[in-house]
Amino acid sequence: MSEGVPQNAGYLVAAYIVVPVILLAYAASLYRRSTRS
Amino acid sequence: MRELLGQAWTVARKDLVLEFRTRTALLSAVVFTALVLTVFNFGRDPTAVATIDLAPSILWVTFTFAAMLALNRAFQLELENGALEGLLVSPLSRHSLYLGKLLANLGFVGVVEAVGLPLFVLFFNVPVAPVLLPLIGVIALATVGFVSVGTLFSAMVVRTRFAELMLPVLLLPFLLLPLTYAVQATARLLAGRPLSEVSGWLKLLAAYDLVFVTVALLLFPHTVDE
Amino acid sequence: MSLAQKGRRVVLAGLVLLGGVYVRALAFTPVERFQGPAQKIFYLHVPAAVTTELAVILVGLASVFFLFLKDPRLDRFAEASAEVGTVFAAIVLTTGPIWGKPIWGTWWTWDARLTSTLFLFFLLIGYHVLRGAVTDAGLRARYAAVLGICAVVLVGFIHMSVYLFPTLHPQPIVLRPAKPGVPPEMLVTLLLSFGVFLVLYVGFVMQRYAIAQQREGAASDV
Amino acid sequence: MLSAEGLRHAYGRVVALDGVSLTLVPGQTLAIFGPNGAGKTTLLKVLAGLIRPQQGWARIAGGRRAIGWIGHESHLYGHLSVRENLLFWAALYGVPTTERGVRATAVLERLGLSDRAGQVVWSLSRGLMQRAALAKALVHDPRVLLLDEPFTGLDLAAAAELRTLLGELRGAGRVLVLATHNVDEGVELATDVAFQRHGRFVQLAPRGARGTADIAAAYRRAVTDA
Repeated sequence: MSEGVPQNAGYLVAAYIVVPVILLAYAASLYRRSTRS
Repeated sequence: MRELLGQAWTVARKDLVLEFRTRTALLSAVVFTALVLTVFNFGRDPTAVATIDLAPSILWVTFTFAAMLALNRAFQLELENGALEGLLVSPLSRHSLYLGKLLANLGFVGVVEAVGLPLFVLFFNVPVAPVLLPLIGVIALATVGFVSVGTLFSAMVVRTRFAELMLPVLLLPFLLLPLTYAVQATARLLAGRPLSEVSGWLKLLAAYDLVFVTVALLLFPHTVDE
Repeated sequence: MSLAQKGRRVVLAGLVLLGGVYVRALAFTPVERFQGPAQKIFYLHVPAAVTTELAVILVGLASVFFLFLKDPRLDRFAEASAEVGTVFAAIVLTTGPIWGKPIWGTWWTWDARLTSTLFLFFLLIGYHVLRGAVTDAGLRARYAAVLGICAVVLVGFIHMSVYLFPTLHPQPIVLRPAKPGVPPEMLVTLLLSFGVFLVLYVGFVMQRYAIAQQREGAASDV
Repeated sequence: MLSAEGLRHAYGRVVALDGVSLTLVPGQTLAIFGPNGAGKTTLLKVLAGLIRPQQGWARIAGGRRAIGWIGHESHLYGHLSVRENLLFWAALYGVPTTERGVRATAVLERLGLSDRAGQVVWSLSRGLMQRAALAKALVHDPRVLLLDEPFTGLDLAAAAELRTLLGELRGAGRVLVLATHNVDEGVELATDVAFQRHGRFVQLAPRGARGTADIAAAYRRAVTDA
């Protein structure tokens, strides 16, 4: 990478993990609610 | 139009007569206001922050909580002996009912603020005399904003569980905007800035009032009719 | 195939497509020179924010029509859209600070956009709390519709006041990445991601709608 | 005077009104008998304009102003005096300012409440409270009286008193609609009798010369057979 580009890929990784975690958690919650009852 | 306002006034007058006759709610709200102002006095470090910088926030946070307390009981008294049902079978228009409740709430909150403002001046030694009129204008506009949505929500909340907790949760997001405007306007007034710097905030407050009184007026019938 | 099953498939497809967006965003989209890799958070953050707003606007529209038509399907849709909107708002509110820390140097600022998303989040939470506190189905639907409309008006008012009175509001000190001048590769990635979020929204709403339907059936069979 | 056609209303899958039609002219008193949950209250609320029916229409000559509603609740504000309550409701029903006092005095006298006029409502005994509630319902001289289980919770003496009063009211060009689950109550007042079940009028007929026992037997048959 050229000089001057900030090295902050850690934040990128964190965000890219958090998003699918939230989505999957919600999908699981929906699944549980619709199959219960 | 005349009948609309006439009926609204009939409802409002009845509410205010009831409020002043029982006094419990009004007195509690006034004492509550005084207490919150006292809490603010102890909840700050006077050596770190100048009172004048904190004053607008103190005033408006106090008034916001006082308005919330007042609004909680707005429809409570219509539940007694099923009076609300009586209002709904009567020829009273739903718009008049909303306007009447709005007026009564404005009266109630207005009284609380009329006591709260001098206490605020006394406790925090804020020089309001030179800007008293514009300040009252700010208070009036912001109060209409608080009460417009508040009246609508209090009509819904009385028929839910945990009504006392529900109203703040629903209402606070709607109060934050007029609160912001009022704080900004008050800060400029107290700092002795020219009125032209305040007029923008006043316009925003007025716009907020206009929008939400209209919306609440249109939506209110749906909260009481099936 | 039931609505819930269809919804699950749509979500599954959405998640697979999201994987595609990851590949494109990480490997085939250039790194922004001033913000570095963290700028790529925007490919998730902005679409989630737009979808949240869309979800809330649809709640408002469904609410308006519900009050006129009294069609329970509109109420179910509003409930579903509000819940999915809450989830997307949660994504916006988590990715926002993760981006803000390296770029602004702070987790949270009261930037106009972040603040308005926080408003949305509070309003949506209030919406669910209200729904949970009313036992009568007819009353619940009407109350929710009233609150839904008020919420949309408030959000609209916030946006309007930001644009009409720009001098009064604290302007965000943000470099706005989605402004014209963005390289086309970035724009395409952003639009693709937005499409994927829409697919996810549709799939989630279908499932949530099916749950509402199921509950109503259970309630009225008693 | 009062007519309704093809009323249909359902709460979810529970049908409260299923094709109800009726027409009443002054002088008629309709008694609607039906078990709890038959949709009687929904019918009265539709007639009173509280609920917009999903299908069909209901009309009362003179609109809401012509309706007197007597339900389980008094609609009286506890902290207002009996007379203040009457004046408030008279105002809502559009009684001209100059006539309100006269109307209130007349109705108080008729119900034997003249010496209680200045007393606040919450201090009244149950029996007097019931009479005050009637005074409230009658203060605007309604042409149509809708009564929803008015005998519930009354002791024998109060029920007899109410029956006498309703007997007096039913002439003089008024229409009375009385809904109750108890056939013995108020049947002798009725000129017409309807049995309601699952939102439907099983039978709607002039009472003719049939006695109470006869009607009670017919009711039991109609409600169990259908």
